[in-house]
Amino acid sequence: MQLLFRYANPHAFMRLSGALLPFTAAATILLIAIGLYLGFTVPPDYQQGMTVTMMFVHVPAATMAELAYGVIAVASFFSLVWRHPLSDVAARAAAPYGALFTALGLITGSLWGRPMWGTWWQWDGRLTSFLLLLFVYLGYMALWNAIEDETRAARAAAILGLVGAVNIPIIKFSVDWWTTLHQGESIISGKLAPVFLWPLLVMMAGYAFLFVTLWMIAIRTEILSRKARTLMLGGP
Amino acid sequence: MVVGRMITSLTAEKLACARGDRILFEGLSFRVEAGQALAVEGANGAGKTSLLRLIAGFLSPREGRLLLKTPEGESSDSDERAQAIGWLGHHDGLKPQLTVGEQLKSFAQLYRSTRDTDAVLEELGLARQKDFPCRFLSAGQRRRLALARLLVSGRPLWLLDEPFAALDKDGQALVARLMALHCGQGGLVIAATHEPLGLSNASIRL
Amino acid sequence: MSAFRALLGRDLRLAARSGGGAALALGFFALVATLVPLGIGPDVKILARIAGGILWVAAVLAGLLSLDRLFQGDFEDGSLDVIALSPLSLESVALAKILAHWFSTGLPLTLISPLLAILFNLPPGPTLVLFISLLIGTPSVSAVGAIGASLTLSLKRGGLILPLIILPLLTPAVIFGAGSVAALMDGMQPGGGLILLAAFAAAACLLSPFAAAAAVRLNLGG
Amino acid sequence: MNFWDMGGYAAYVWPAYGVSALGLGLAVLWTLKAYGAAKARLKALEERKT
Repeated sequence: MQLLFRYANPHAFMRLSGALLPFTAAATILLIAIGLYLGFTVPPDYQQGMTVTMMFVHVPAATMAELAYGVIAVASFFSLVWRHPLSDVAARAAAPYGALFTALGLITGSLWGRPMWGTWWQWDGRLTSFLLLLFVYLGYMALWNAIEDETRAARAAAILGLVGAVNIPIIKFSVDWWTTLHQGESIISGKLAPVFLWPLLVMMAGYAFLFVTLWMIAIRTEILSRKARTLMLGGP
Repeated sequence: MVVGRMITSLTAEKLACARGDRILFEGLSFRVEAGQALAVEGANGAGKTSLLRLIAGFLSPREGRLLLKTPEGESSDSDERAQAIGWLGHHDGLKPQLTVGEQLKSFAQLYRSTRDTDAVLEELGLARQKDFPCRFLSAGQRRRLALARLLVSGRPLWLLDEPFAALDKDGQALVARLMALHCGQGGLVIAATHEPLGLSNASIRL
Repeated sequence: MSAFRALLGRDLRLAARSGGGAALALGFFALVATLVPLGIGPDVKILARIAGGILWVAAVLAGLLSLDRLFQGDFEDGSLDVIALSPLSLESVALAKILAHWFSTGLPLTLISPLLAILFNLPPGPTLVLFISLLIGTPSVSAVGAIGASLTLSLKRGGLILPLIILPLLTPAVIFGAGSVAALMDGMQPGGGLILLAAFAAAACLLSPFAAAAAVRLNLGG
Repeated sequence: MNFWDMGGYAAYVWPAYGVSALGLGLAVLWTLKAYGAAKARLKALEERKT
């Protein structure tokens, strides 16, 4: 735990993130470039033909949507239990990107399913739980903006973040139960041929680095604007 | 340490309180002994109410601590301190739809108090209004009902926010008498007020 | 225990005298159950199929109406400070509020649901399952709702954010509740859905007082 | 096999990649803009202070 605390104060975080950002940015660009190249030179899938290429933008977005909420849940826990000022900032900074990934997951999922289903929306288990995840994100962000007082907004959002985190697996389970009740089938079925696995993994890594890069920049932005606010208020 | 009926003293050590980024007060120290009253004076917005809410445990201090001494021992835990506090807030905390008698009886049950609510109503001149819904009471009568609640609570440490507000001459005399009585029985009073308490032994200015 | 009963009794009396008690929720529930067939058309076969879902969603929304007043009234007139200093922990205060809310919304809705099921020509079997599912499920509406109410306590228009925050969290209740009615309509066993609903409601009622109390505590420092 | 045709599914593959590129691109721009603005505001304040 000691290591974590060392980087928890804003000044140390600025130094650390300053050092890391060039690398994560480079890794993002590199991975996504390779992922795209591999993705587009892949043979058509025997079942889905070339629509399988859409998987390379759907799955990474969907995965990052859930990981981002995981980040919010952990940061909310730290904020509530150890009252870390930085963990509030980290949780708040992650939410918009999580919501974006969820939305992208929904749009690409709908595009991917369209040729197969013949409709733009199919009440398929995965897509439905991502639609609900999007609402959880919107509720979380709405609560942050609704409460003016910084410290109270942080505590309230941390509580909601945790309550949401406990609920998301339950929501996913209930949606899956619901789809089996009405026999909806899921997009990703069956084992993935290795030739598709590599582009997918590379794209997922690319999306992950992209998230970390944007997230760190957003945290730096919040730290700088808080410093500006204290200066304006005539602080030390 | 269960807070019994008696408190020997409440000591504040270099308390600091902030609202968001704004520092309300800092380095505040005072000590209130059993049987004493402390007046907290200061302009509006100086943090008088915040100090009371800090003592009550609703707010946590940015720095410093509050030490409660009782015959059983001492504690700086806000939850334990809360059990010793009788609260008279800026708002009366009364429900317009409930009658005076109902309100006081349910409060007594909530605070597990054994005081006879009718006798307290009698003492505060509200006996006749026992079955009136609170919306028919005047501001002064509502304040007396809030005071009745304070008496029924049987708590040793009274925190009063503007106790004389909305009270006429004899209402204010009643408050002064109740405070003197409470201190006489070894209770403590900390009151945020504009005009002097009359009987206060000590006062601090924010 | 009597302190808990005192608070519960006070809130029930308040709900009865000010908000007309259950009338508000019952009126909304009955209205939705009347409007939907007007919108969808009198085809009895369709109505019977959607009855479980429509009545469950209407019940959740009806429960939502009075939620933002759960703590707001006491917060604004200062009685929340007095209650917070009582021997009762904030967690039991939250539980008392949840119970009082359920008695004045969830329970009455459940009791008249068979009546409204007739409007949808729901057969007796599914009507019984609907009744049981509402009986088990509506407490979770009050419980999760209490978290939303306490989180949005200090907001002037808190009521607008409340549905956005809690409805996603209530989807399992609607899914399991309406799902068990639909299961029976399709000739399947509703038991599975009802057990899952009971598990969800139990978890909600156990966990939400802690979350709600934490949210109230932070707003007291407001 | 003509690359752009995407095995006949061009109408779905390219919009999917287009939306993703647009979404992520806007996110990057918005983040950098916000960061630049915060840095500038702080620098201006610090100059006024000293």
